Order: sequence, then structure tokens, then C-alpha cells
Amino acid sequence: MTAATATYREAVRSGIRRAIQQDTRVFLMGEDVGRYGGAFAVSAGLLEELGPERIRDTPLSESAFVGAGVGAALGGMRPIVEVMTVNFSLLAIDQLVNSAAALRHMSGGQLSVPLVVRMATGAGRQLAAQHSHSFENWYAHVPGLKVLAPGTVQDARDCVLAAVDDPDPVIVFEHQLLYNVQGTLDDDAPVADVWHAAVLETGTDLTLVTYGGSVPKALAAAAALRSEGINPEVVDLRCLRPLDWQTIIASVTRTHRMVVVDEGWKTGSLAGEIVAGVVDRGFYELDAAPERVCSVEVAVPYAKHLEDAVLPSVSRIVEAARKVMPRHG
Amino acid sequence: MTAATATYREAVRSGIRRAIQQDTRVFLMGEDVGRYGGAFAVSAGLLEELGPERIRDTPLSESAFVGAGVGAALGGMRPIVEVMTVNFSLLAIDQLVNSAAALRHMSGGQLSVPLVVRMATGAGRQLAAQHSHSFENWYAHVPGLKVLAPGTVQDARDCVLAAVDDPDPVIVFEHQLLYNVQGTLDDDAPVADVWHAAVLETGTDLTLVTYGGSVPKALAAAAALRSEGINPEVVDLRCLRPLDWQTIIASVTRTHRMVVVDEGWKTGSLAGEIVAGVVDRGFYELDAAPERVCSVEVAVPYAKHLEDAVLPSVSRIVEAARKVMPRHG
Amino acid sequence: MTYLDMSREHATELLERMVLIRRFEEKCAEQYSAGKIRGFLHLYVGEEAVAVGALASLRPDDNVVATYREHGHALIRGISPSAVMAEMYGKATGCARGRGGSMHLFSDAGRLFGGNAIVAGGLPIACGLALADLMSKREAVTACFFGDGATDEGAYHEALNLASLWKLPVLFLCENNLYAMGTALERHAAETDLTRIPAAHRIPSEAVDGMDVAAIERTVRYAADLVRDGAGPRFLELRTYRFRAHSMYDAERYRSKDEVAKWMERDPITMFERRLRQQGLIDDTLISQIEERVANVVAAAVDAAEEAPLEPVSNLCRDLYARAPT
Amino acid sequence: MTYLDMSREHATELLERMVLIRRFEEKCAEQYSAGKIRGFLHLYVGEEAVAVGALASLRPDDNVVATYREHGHALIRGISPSAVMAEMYGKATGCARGRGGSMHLFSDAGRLFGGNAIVAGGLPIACGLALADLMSKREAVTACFFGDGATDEGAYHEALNLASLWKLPVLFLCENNLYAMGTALERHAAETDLTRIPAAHRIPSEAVDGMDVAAIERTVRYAADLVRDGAGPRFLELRTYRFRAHSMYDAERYRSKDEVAKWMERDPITMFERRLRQQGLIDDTLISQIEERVANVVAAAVDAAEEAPLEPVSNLCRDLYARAPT
Ligand SMILES: Cc1ncc(C[n+]2csc(CCOP(=O)(O)OP(=O)(O)O)c2C)c(N)n1
Ligand SMILES: Cc1ncc(C[n+]2csc(CCOP(=O)(O)OP(=O)(O)O)c2C)c(N)n1
Ligand SMILES: [Mg+2]
Ligand SMILES: [Mg+2]
Repeated sequence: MTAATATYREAVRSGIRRAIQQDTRVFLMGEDVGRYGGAFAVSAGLLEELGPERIRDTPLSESAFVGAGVGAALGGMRPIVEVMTVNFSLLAIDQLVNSAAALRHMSGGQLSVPLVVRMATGAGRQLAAQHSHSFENWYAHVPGLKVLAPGTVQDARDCVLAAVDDPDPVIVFEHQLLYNVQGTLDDDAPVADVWHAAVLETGTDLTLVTYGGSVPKALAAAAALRSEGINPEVVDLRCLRPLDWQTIIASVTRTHRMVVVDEGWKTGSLAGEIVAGVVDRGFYELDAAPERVCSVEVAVPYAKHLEDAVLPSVSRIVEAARKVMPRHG
Repeated sequence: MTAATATYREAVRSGIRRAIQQDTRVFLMGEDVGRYGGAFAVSAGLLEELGPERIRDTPLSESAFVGAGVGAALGGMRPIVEVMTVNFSLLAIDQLVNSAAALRHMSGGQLSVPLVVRMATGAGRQLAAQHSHSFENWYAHVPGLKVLAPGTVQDARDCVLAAVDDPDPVIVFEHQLLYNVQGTLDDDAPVADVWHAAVLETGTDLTLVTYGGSVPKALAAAAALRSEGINPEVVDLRCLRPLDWQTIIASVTRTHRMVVVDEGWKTGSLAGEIVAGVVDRGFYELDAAPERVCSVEVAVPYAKHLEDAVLPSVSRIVEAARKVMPRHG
Repeated sequence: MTYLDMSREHATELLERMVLIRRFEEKCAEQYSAGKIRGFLHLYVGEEAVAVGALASLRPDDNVVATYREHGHALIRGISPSAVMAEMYGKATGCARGRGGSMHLFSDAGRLFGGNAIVAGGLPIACGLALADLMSKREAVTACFFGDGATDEGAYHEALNLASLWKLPVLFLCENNLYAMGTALERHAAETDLTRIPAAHRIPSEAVDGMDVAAIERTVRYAADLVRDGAGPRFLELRTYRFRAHSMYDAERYRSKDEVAKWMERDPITMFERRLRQQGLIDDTLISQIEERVANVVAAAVDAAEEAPLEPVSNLCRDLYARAPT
Repeated sequence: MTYLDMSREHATELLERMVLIRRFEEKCAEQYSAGKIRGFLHLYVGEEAVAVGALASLRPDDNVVATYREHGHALIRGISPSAVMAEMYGKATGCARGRGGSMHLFSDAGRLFGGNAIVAGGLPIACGLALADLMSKREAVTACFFGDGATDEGAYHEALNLASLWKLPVLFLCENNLYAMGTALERHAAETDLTRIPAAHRIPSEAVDGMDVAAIERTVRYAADLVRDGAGPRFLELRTYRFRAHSMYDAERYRSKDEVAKWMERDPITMFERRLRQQGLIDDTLISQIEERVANVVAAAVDAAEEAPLEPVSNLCRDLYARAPT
């Protein structure tokens, strides 16, 4: 098979299927991943295809099944654990921080935790305050974890495969608004280097740094800006820990201006870290104060117009980009 | 009583005692706060003084007793919940994010959660990876919460009293290394405005921004710097959410240089937010790239020399300050 | 079928409440398909006897904690159908000003504290509400509703222990509809008799037919009175079934049509109606009067929601804090 | 006292192991007071029969998960006393290169997976280790040790359900020493018979005298064999007592000297020694030989720890990742 059109959802599914078929140690577990087919239908059909040993429905016990993922990884398996959404991952975050991330280092290198934890993240479907969080930055803060956030269809497959291949615990964030997005999937292509950022579009005037669910918004904003004669470069981080400073700084060194788009709440956001990190490494390259386009700091409301007002939008990105550009005239 | 010498521990205790004596709705609950006297001896003697109704030992159930704090607050009480350390708060973080922080806003203003959650934070006592976290920035990220972090003896009392007086959920971080620190406590003084930063020392050459357990280190570094002829201003944030940008920017506008000291791991730290926030609001005031002195990104190790290597130290602060100063000659 | 010892007035009221929930939710489903309601919508169809029977035994100053499947609880605890419908429309007249939607209905006046979309998230909160009553010497009960799936969560077990240890006036009401989303009870819980675990925490526990509104009312009244009198917490398992999908996104691959059909024969509304007829407490006229009243209420709720204004975006950050930081 | 059906060799071994743990920890306390060991130090003194009896019934390819009170488990699972002592000294020759200290002892070779300082944090991990064995068709048992306090935590209950539902080969070993830090069992758990909750999850559960090393060995062997053979998880409550403070920071205000003294009459080492004497399996000579051997081992461990080098600071970030990010 060569490149074909597929959804982000299908791409993730393809990655999971392949990982399980390639290695008898790999299995998927999580709430409703089997008979129900996954809360976001990511694993639909996989139970029938791969059987109940490899596609395991768990009880509603995030702490237990994420911790069991850690244990199974210690025991030589290569578990892929699906936590339905990042919101519920708060019930298991202790296992990820205090066990998954810490065990190798604090055992003096004796133990390995080759665990993959996938979760849906983000807002945009009117699911209200408790189902709309973006805590990517919390996980990206933790040494010992690696964090991926695919923003494109091909990366959606490749992030699963790269994560399963990696001997360390990897968290993969799939934005819930991307699952239906269509794109090109080459299912025979070798796994891309998702551990580094991708320059999705080259440009000269400013750098738009983004990831995950904000990638399509950044691309749309870039198109709009180009039609105004502003030529942005679009950097898709892909890997949130470790951050690929080289690619970011190289871009900013060319453009001297930056806008960061990140669905997290602004204060304490990953966008803040990007700004601070660029200041650390390339302060004198910056010709203007970078702008951050983040979520408004409020519990995400249900009503569509209020939710829209909270989240980064194409128009807010365009506005931020204009702001970092030199004044015309 | 007028000002006298007291420890930070005694100051916290005094705040708790007074809050309970002043208002029948206030009580303290948490693991071992009663008979044991508190893991850090903060509440030692209070059970005997105030009785088991107001000083309540809980089971080892962080999720249940923090959630019960939310419920008791909804029911009209003014609970002070002690979570032994920030490390264990991960087991209750769902209740803090999804209930305490969200309920007022997502109920359209109907519900109030006047809850205080106190926890010990930080490293420095060789307690190793699972007992040495600094997750202040995670809580400071969450709209709906307010976050205090006293760095001095007087503030240790005042933060408890200000938090109990506040109708919103407040998290108070007490750094475990500060409990034995002695300072001046005026127990009759009105409660200070801990919701804003304090300029602990005025200076002209650079601004040291810090909070909590790093305050004594920043003050020591300031003294060392002054002896080199560098004159730093020391800003103690005190309140981590909302951040007092006015005080920070006013200081940076005077000094044009900044070093942020924060015990969190560097990537995704509160220090990063301070840098990004200053860039947002005062980019053109900065004469040099701000420096961040944070913890090395590794699970905090037990051995003293390794732990010391991880944490911000006076010498690392001094070094960072020298770096932001203009080159001499 | 045992003789129903109940006034015509009360029986009609119970029936009308169940019918209201049913018709209201059927309308919600319709409006969902029409794109008027969005987000997650979890219907209670089939389970109405639980909320109606249980809440009939509570008092206004008792507290209620529910889940994201709480339209019924909200309507019974006094949120007007218009305010609930407007909430799902995301309108400013919604009971949470459009911020919560279907999963987050609150009523300060009705002491309904959610509307919690974190499975088992309400259980610790219920303990705290009960603690507040206990410490304030108020004779109130906190009724805490949750599903069978919630019994898998750690927070549930922590709450059972805390309530039992501190003798908190909590009435645990487990709405066991045999599924947690697509996972059948026997595939998510090792012990399918849900009364055993609370009992092991020394909480008196009993199972009730969750399709029999009269039995539920009677059992809950008995339990609530004991709880109110200081006997400590009690647990009731209400054995019921949801007739509809888990939410509007569910293809229901995990259960058979036959199973659903078999349970529908035990429709709580039909069964209660039949019983009332047999005892001569109700007839066709009364039933059509009920249906008419309910239809009017539901139609009015939709009309009001349609016409209601949106919350101005300028109010977005209102009510984030009670005391705004300066 | 029943007749002990045990070879002299084995009996001596059990005794010597208990003595080793006791003397080793007495030395740790000493070194703590001398400032050589820092951080938290939780002693197992009084509880030695539990680790010694239980681990005597396990095989090398079984998994062990323990708590922060795990010096005993570490010594028995084959970490050398020098490596444990060096770890507490924070030296490079420590079993975790000085990174873990007293609370985080690990042995890949001994399949000891911590050393976990989050109460109940090891329980889900034990389920996963057992799942790995089950899926890999290895006939191994995962022995999971935890305290009475851990039974308050949600993770415990979630793990019980998961293990029971999936029939995981986990042996739950509850070290019930009657206190969680300063909180007595009856003040932290509504049900003080700790076998009842696992039983309510359909896990066969039994209580054992945690001061009787022979009874523990026998009961654990029986249970472990069943678990190994695929019977699903089992639970044992080991009723014991800690003779020392919770950690080195504990003023022990929460229990009486009398209570401690009463339990000390049931010192597992003294009781076992007495029994062996009565059956003529041991005498003064043998006992002093044991004490001498142990004293030498402990002294050598201290000497080695004293002399061992510190881990170079340049190794600080080593082993954070298996595959270093580029
Ligand atoms: C902590 C958490 N995990 C997962 C989910 C996703 N989820 C929503 S409802 C549900 C099933 C809950 O089942 P049950 O408790 O039986 O309630 P029911 O929906 O049957 O009324 C799940 C898994 C959630 N909301 N919260
Ligand atoms: C989640 C968590 N909460 C609190 C603590 C602090 N703490 C350490 S040990 C302990 C008591 C545990 O008691 P138990 O489980 O009975 O074990 P024991 O110490 O008696 O062996 C507590 C509360 C912790 N380490 N982890
Ligand atoms: Mg259910
Ligand atoms: Mg104990």
C-alpha cells in the first residue's frame, strides 16, 4: 500500500494494529477499548481482529490499570494503555509521575518501563469544564517521561509506533478534534522521526510554533497571513518532551519573530515555556516580544459561543501575528 | 503580644489556631494532624487544645478527604485540609481541578467552595524522588484556584488566615525546609496582603524573583551580590495565582534585569511563566535575557551531594545574577 | 403484585414525574438530532423510577449529589424544565447560564450539587456535605447517586470507609444499570452483588428493584430516616437498566437487542401505570391529562430555550472567583 | 505450642534471617543517630517474621513489591547487606547508586520492584507484573506487601477488583501492624478485620499470626502454590506490630508504652528461638554462632559503606532515559 487518504483516527488504529502484530509483547488496554470500540472509536474492530488477550477492556479504575501498565512493562511486556481522556488521567497521574517516570533513575538504572500511555486531549466539542482540559504541559514537565502530540494524520500513526519502539515511558496526546480530520497516510513508510519538530511550512517573517490540535488552526492562520503578504514559518513541535530547541531556535533565528499557539490555559502553559526557552537561547535574535495564543483562563464552558471565545482561533492567531510584525508605515 | 521570635512552623500553627478559634465553621483535617501532631509537627498540641471535632485525623485517603473538604465547604463549613505533602496531592488533584476549582464557574455562580488546602512542598531533606516534588506551578495553572506560598515566618501565619478568610479555594504551599526557620512573628498584627508580592529588599541592578523555600536562598544570594557591588532587588511572589505582575514589572522597569529562582524542574516551571509574562508585559524594559535558576531535570536523588546538585543554591543564583549583569570592562 | 398503600394524589404525582422525565428526555434526544443540543447527552430513559422514588423520600434541606446522567434528578429537585432545557441549549437562562450543559446541572436552592462528569467524583463530596451537616447538627441526609461503573473507582471505596468510620449521614444510592458505558457489570466488577463491598465496610446494604418506584420510595424513606437519625451511612443498590445508548455517540455493539427488549418489558412507567390501573387509582382520562400537562411543560421549555438569549461573551470570566483578585 | 515440622538447617536459616534484619536495622538506627544515614528511615523491627516467613515460600522468578519499610525484604531477596547499607549512606555502591536511600531499594536480579514510598502505590504495579506473567504463561507469583494504612487508599481497592476480575497471580500480603503512622487501625478503617474487604471482591482471604514465622511460611506456601497454579489472587493479613517509631521523626504520642511492651513479649525472634530450643533444634552455641556471623556481616556492611565512593555528580542525569533523547 502506498499513500492514501485516511483519518487521524484510522492512522492511530493502524499504528496500534501494526505494533501488536509486530511484537507479541504489545497489547492495548483501557476502558471500553474492546467491545465498545473505544470512546473515540479508535480501536473499533481491533477486538475482533486481534482477540481479547491483546485488546483488553479494563474496569473504571484509572489508577489501577495505568499502574498495571507500569507493572506489565516492568514484567517485560510493551503495554499501550489508553486513558480515555487527559481529564481522567488526573486519577492516574501519581502512577505516571512517581512510578513510570521515576523508576529507572531511582533504581540506579536497574528497571525499565517501556510503557505507552495514549490519551485524548483538548476541547472544542462542547464537553464543558471537566472534559476539556489540555494538561500536556504537566506531563512535559516531568523528567523520565517522553511526550508526543501528533498534529497530522501520518504522525498519528508514527507517534504510536515510535512510542512503542521506545524503551522509556511515553505519553501520546491525541487531540479529540483531530480524530475525524482527513489526511495522507502512507502505511508502508518508515516511522518518521517524531522525536523532533517538523517545519510544516517555511517562511521568513515570523515563526508560528504549535502542536497537536492547534496545528490545523496554525496552518489556516498561516494561509490567511500569506494572503496579507505576511510569510510565516509553521513549526509543529510533535515532541513536547524533550523539546526540540534546535529546530525552534533555527527558525526564530531566521524570522526573529514568534507566535506560540497552545490550547493550554495561558499562565503556566507550554507556550510560556517556549517563550522562556527562546529567551534563554536566542534572546538577541528576537526583534519583538513573542505572542502567546492560549486558552482564556476559565473553566471551559459548554455553550458553543463561550467555548469558542475560550479557545485559540485562527483569527486570534492572525491578530497575534500582526502584533509581532513591524508596524507598517 | 507584640513581635517575638517564632518558627515558621509555630506561625502556621498560630494561624490555624486563630482561624479555628475565630469561626466555628473552621476545622482542620488530614492524615495524622491529631494524635500524631502532624507529619511536620505543625498541628502538635492542637488536638488537646481544640478537641477532636475541630482537629480531625483522616484515613489515608487523599481523594476522599480532599473531596470531603470540597463537600464540607459546599455545605457551609470552612475546612482547612492538610495534605501531608504535595507529592501525595497527586492522588487528590482531580478533586482540586475538577471540583474545587470548577464548581463556582460551571454552576453559573451558584456554588461556593471556601476551602483551604495546605501542603508541604519541596526537597532538601534527602527524601528522594517520590517525596521531593515542587508542583506549585501545576496548581498555579488552574483558573478557579488561588495559590499562596509563604516564604517568611509572618507570611506563614498570614497566608493561613488570608486563605481561610477567602471565599474561594486556596492552596497554601509550605516549604518543608522552612518549618524550622526562625523569624519575627507579630501575632497581633493585622493579616498582611499576601495576595500581592512583597519587595523584600530594594535594589537597582537586577530583580531576583522568587517564592517559598527559595526566599532564604535568594536573600543570601542578594547579600553575597551586594558584597560584590551588585545591588539586587528581591521580590517574594507570595501569591502564585494570580501573579502580581504589577510589582514584578515595576521592579524590572527599574532594574532592567531579572533572575527567577524556583525549585520546580526548569522545563514547564513557574519561573518560565515569570519570564514569559515579563516578556509579554515588559519586553522592551529588559536589557539582558533573564536567567532561571531551577531544579535540574531529574528525579530528585537521595544522596546529599546529588540532591544539592539538583536544587537551586546560593552559588547558582549568584552566578545567574552575574550573567545578566553587563560585562565589566 | 402487592397492594399499593398510597393516595391517588401521591401516586399520580410519582407517575407524572416519571412521565415528565421520559418526555423531557425524548425531546432532548430530538433536539440533539436537530443540532440544538451538543456535547455529551446521557439519557436516563428506563431508570426514571430511581430518581423519582428516591427523591420523593427526601426533604428540601437534604443534599443531592448526582452524575452526568442527572436530568431526572435536576427536574425533581426543582430546577424548572425551562432552565434545564435552556442549559442544554447553552443559553443564559440555563440553570448554569449555559456553562455546564447536560452533565452539569446545579441548584443551590434545591441543594443539588451536580451534575459531576468524573465517574465517582461526587462520592467524596457527598461525604463532605454530610460532614458539614453532622458538625452543624443539622438533621439532613446527603443522597449520593452513582453508577455501577463508579464502584470500580478508588474514590468510591475511600468514601465508603470515610462515611462508615465517621458515621456520616450519607445515603449511597447505586444506580446499577448493568453497564459502565459498553462494559457489562460482570466484565468490570469481580463481585456483581454490589451490596457486598459496602457491607464489608460495615455499611448496612440492600438491593432494591430499581424499576419499582413504590418499592424504591419505601426503601429509601426507611433508610433515609435511619441515616437522618444518626445511624450512620446506608447503601442501596437500585437494579435498573438504561433503555437507550450510553450517550448519543454509542453504537451499542456490546449488548443484544433481545436483552434490551426484555428489560423494556419492565418499563418502570408502564409497570406503575398498570398497577395503578389495577387498583383503580388511575384511568385513561387521568393518563391523558398527565401526558397533556407534561407535553405542555416540555413544549414550553423548548420554546423558552429557543427564545432565550445567549450569555454575553463579556460574562465569560464572571463567577470564576467569589472575591475577584485585584 | 504445636510441634515444628522443620529441619534444623531450615529453622536456623529462618532464625538467622530474622536476626540479620534485626541487627542490621539496629545498626541503621545507630548510624542514623550518628548522621551517617539521612532522609526517612522506617524500621521493620518486630515485623521480621513477615518478610522472612513469606519470602521463604517464594521462588527466584517470583516478583516482590514492597513499601518504604523494606530493608528486610531487600536483604532476603538477595541484595547484599553492603549494597543496602551503602544505599543508605548515599554511596555509589548502593543498590540504587545512592539515589533511592532507605525507601527505594530495588533488585532487578532479585525481582524486587521497590521500595515504593507512595502508600498503596505498589498495588497496581503488582497487578501489572502478574499480568505480564499470566500473558507470558510464566508460572510465577507476584507477592505484594503493604501496610494496614494502604487499605484506606483507593488504589488498593482498584487493584483488588482488577486482580480478582482478571484472575491475576497476585498474592496480597497485608502487613497489619495496627498503625498507619500515628493512626490506629480502628481510627482509620471502619472494618478492622482486614480479610473482609478482599473477600467481598471474591478473593480468598485469611489472617495469620504475623509473629509466627513458621505459620507464615506454611500459610504463604499454601497460598502461593494455589496462586501459581492459576487459582487467581489470594489475600493474607499478617497481624504484627512495629516495636519502634514509625520513622526516626516520630515521638510516638499515639500509643502507650504498655501496649508496646505487651507486644514485645511476642517478639518473633524470641518466640521462634524459644520454640527451637524447646524442640532441641538450637542451643546457646548455635545462637551465638548466628549472632556472630550476623554481627560480622553487619560490621562489614558498615565498613564497606564508609569506604565506598560517592557517585560522581557528573552521573546525576545518567539512567534518566534508556534511550537518551538526541
Ligand atoms: C474517571 C472517569 N473515567 C472515565 C469516564 C468516561 N465515562 C463516562 S460515563 C462512563 C461509564 C460510567 O458507568 P456507570 O458508573 O455505571 O454509570 P452509567 O453511565 O451507567 O449511568 C465512563 C467510563 C469518566 N467520565 N470519568
Ligand atoms: C499516598 C501517601 N500518603 C501519605 C503518605 C505518608 N505516610 C508514609 S507511611 C504512612 C503510614 C502508612 O501506614 P501503613 O500502610 O500501615 O504502613 P506501615 O508504615 O505501618 O508499615 C503515611 C501516612 C505516603 N507516603 N503516601
Ligand atoms: Mg452503569
Ligand atoms: Mg501499618
